[in-house]
Amino acid sequence: MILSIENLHASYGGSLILQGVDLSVRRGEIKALMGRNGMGKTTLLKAVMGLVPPRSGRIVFDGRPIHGMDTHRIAACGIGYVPQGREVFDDFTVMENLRLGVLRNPRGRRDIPPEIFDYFPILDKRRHQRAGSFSGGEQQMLAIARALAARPRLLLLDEPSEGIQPSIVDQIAATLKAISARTGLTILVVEQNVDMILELAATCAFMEGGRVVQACDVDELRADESIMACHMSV
Amino acid sequence: MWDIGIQLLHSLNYILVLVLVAMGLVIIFGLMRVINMAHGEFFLLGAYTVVLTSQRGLGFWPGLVLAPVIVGLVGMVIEWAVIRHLYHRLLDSILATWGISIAIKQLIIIFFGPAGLMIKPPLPQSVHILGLVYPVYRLFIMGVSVAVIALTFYLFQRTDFGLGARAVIANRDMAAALGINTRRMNRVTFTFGSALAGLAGAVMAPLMSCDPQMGLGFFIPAFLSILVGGAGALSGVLVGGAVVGGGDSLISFLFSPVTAQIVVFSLAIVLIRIRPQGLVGGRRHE
Amino acid sequence: MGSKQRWIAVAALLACVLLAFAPPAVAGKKPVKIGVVLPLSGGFEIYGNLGVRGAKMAVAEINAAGGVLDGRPLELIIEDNKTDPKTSVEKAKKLILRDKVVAVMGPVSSAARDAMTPVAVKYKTPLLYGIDYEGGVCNRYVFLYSAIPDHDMDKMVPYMGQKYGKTFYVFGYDYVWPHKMTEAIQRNVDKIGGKVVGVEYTPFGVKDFTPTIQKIAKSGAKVLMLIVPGADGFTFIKQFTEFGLKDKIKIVALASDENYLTALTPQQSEGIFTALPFLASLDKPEAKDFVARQKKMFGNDVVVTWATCSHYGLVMLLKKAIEKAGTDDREKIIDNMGDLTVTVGNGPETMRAKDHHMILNMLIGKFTGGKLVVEKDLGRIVPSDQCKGKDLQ
Amino acid sequence: MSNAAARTLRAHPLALQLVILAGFALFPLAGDDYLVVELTQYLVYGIFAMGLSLVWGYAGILCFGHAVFFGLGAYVMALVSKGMVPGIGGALASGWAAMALAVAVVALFAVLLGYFLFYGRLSGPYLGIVTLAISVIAERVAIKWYYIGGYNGLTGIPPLSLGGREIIDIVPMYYLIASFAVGVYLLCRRIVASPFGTIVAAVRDNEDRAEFFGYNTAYYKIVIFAVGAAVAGLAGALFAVVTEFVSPTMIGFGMSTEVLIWVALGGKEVLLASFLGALLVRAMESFLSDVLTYYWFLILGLFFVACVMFFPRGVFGRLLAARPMATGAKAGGAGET
Repeated sequence: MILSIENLHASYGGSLILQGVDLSVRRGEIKALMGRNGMGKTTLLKAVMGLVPPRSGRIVFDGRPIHGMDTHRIAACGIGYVPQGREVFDDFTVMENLRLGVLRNPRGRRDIPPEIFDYFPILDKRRHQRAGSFSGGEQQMLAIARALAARPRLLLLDEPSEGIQPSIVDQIAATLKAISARTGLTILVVEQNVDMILELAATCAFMEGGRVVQACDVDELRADESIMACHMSV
Repeated sequence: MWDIGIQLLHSLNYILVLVLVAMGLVIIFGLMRVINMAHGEFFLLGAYTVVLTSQRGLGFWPGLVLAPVIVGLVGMVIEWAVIRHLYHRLLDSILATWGISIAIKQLIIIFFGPAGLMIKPPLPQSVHILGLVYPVYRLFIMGVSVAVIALTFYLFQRTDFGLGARAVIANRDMAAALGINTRRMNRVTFTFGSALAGLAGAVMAPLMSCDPQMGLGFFIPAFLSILVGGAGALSGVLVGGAVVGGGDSLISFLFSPVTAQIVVFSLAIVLIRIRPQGLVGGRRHE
Repeated sequence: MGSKQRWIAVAALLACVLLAFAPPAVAGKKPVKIGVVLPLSGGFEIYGNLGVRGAKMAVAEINAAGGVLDGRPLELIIEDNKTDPKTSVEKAKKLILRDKVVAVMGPVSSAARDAMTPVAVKYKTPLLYGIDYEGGVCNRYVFLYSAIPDHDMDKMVPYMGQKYGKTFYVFGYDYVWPHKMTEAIQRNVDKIGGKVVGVEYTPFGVKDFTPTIQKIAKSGAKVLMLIVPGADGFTFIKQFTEFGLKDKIKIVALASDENYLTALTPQQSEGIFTALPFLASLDKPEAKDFVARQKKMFGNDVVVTWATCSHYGLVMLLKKAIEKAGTDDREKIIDNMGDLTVTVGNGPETMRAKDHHMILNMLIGKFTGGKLVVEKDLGRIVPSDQCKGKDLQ
Repeated sequence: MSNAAARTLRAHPLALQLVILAGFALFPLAGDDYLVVELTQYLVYGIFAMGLSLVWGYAGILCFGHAVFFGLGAYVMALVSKGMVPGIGGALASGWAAMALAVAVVALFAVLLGYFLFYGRLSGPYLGIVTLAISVIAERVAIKWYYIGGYNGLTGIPPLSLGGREIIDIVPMYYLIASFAVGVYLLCRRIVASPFGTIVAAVRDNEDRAEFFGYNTAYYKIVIFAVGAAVAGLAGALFAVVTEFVSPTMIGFGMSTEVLIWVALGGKEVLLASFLGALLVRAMESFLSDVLTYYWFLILGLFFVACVMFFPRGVFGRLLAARPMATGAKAGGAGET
């Protein structure tokens, strides 16, 4: 078990959003986190990253409790984070964005791993262009590449498919799946796009009212439409 | 010939000093979203470091080296004791640093007395350039200012530290999520910004008589330069400094120092009102 | 910060306030109190400190000789007006109403004096002013132990015009004294057929005078009348020297005195002129004796200037007036203050009853070789009647 | 007694308010002349502090140059009552007319300034720095403008007269100023407690949300800014009458800093707390500063920092809060925009 969250409570903007979340992700697993808007999915990722201070409960990563730690020390434990809306640094070039990903490594080991450019060749071609000039899909790839640059063991993704054409979504899903298969990267992805989930994830969990209410394998999901309907319909 | 040459040199001199003072201020404001109202008093501490070393017989040069170090340390302590608790309370950081500026001013009065103090000029010679007599020391000040400004630009544009700092300026949370220690970055930035103010004070000290009230005289034009130029990018300080500093010295010559201050401040306020994001543009920091 | 600590903090603060309102305790034999409102900060502190030392020496000598009115000691209560008129008014009121002083001595700037005068008149307390000024004050409650244009400018302008050239530039602080002195200078320059080629005023606290220095250099003036005393004046002279203009243009620094020797380097003070009723280097027995007494009381490196003498003289005049009046009643003291003569540092000096101004012996001084020496002894000068015939209202 | 005044008195612990009122009413009988003169001046500073409390505490506008309005009121009062304003003489130059004119001029100036500032969406730090620069400019202009006395300022400002008799003696002057203080306090309480005041508090707490409800926030900020300025202008005019002297230091940056400290220490969110803050700091300054000399301002500066960090509601703020803050104990105090 690489990441386990036990009875996590957290508030954001003055209101209590996470009301006792229990979730665990096994090493190398790709888990999707689903649920209607406002169920606390994004807040959960932010809580794991320490961007939202948890009120109570535990978060253990690779055997080490990380709840309450500073965000930068959580990241240094080997967690990559791709926020909702990607948040690439528009004014910086592709190389500068990627270099930011490795800044946390000690001075000697700050070169960007070559395989990043194999995963996303487009970044290699336009490496000195401003990230702001990229399309939504390209920016998403850059954000993921930036998170992978420090070779994290866990990657958190917040709605990567948002605002991106389907072809790129499939491409990203395939690439992530290949990376995870080859490097044992664990991925927790918050996502609404069913196709992506079916393509990428192995297991999934549903959140409602600030808690994880159900977990299942993606195959069950594929078979039984009703699960999806009850949790996702508005 | 006499006046155009001197006028240009004087304007350049005042602009560079203003930019040197404003540089520290804009880094702190840009990166930490903190307005350091005590920046003028850091300038003051730098000047009085040189006064102290002169009084103790060590002379000017050790003071010039010591000033940024001492004032940087003072900045670090203040960041740790006060600023650290006020990151998300911008207005309170203005008031808290304002209180600190009052305290520092009084400490200077207690240790050095309220009267103006002079120090022996380190480079008393004058030099003949463009057919006119110009003090060597003012050329030295310009040299130091240009060097430090260039160093700061290099540090922020070309180094890993600079990249990290600019990232924190652009998006603090994302930078933290990438593993950048934003708290250490704040401490380093505040220390560096304070050291710059200390250096500016030390450099200017021999030119004039130092008195405990002089901090404000440099703080307000420096801050207006930032607002006029735009706090978004470092280059904003250069543009703002040129407008405020150039305007002040030009009007001082054409009319009088009193008129200059009134006109330049009023111009700055109108500019800030029309272009809140500053002449250089970029997102307005709110 | 629990609420308990807050309550303790609030209680402590209120206790301080109540303590502060407690009336001051009464000392032994009832002293005759003299209030002093002089700048100990804010720009004119160099003159304030001189005045305080002059007054302190006078009081010490008077008390040593048995005080006034059958043995009552004189007591100085000193307040810092921070060179600012508003603070001067507040401190004057405090001295008169709370400390019940028989007279208020000070301030330095004409601005502060004009602000304090209505307070002296309202509360009927004599104001003893000891600094050279622009002349023209005619007030029953104000006594001026001061050199005025009749003493200095009327002599200085012809002297400089004849010796160095008749084109003048005036540069001064932006308040009443420099403005009025400019008028006096203009009057005298016209009288000798000279020309004032430029006049400029500056606020307090300017740190870089290059634009002004530029204008002076360009104006072709031969003599600069500098009316910027104190710290800003040092900054100006320092920068003026660095621009190499000191040998081309002679400086007359009004109100400059021995303080300039400690603040400026010999190279910076070289060749500057001043007009004062007293110089520490004056070769007269009373001058040597006065300087020796100051050194005995305040240490060997104490600076002694005309401002020390004028405030010493004021206390001596006050003592004589109290003795003559036989009471510490302020109105009677005022009536007896006129036509008294004292010798301090440069011959007999008389306070005239008709306009409360002084008849003084004047000197032209020059800064040279790191010393301030007598350039010319102008002897006894009787100023014109500052009340111009009207009686003192 | 009008409805609002009754409600405010009920809202306050009645005993506390009456005690303070009685204390001030009886003070002249106990204190000697000097203390009464000093307290009269502190009462004027108290009114000035209430003006800033309205703008900063209730409307969340950090005005770093509030002394501009105080000084302007003093100067207009002095110039008009000394008949130095061409075209305004005779009856109009009488004390009371001059005072009304002073308040009107200050209010008008504040409206213009407010329009300039708030429609430019200047807020928070930018507003602070711009108002600071404005107070420095005002001081420079006052020093340079020789007609209005320049650096020397103006003396000999005629006193007010009531029923034919000039109010010049110490005790009548005290009661005149005290009655103004009570009047201004009740007026401000009425404004704050009114529907208008509630909207202003809403604008302070969350300007965007107030805007969503259709309130033109700039308009409300300008009005409260003008009211706070007018109160400061009135204080300035009273100060000119009490001290018979006006000088550039009253309009500049120094005085702006002092009032900021009084209100911060007293408690910016509660009018009475700001008022008492001014009295407390000025009283301690006058009596302790000759004991502590230079150390006094050092202590004041550090105490100011402590107040900003730990006591956002000031020394008296919590003590005198009329009702528990409507918005609950929000972190960071009310001044956050």
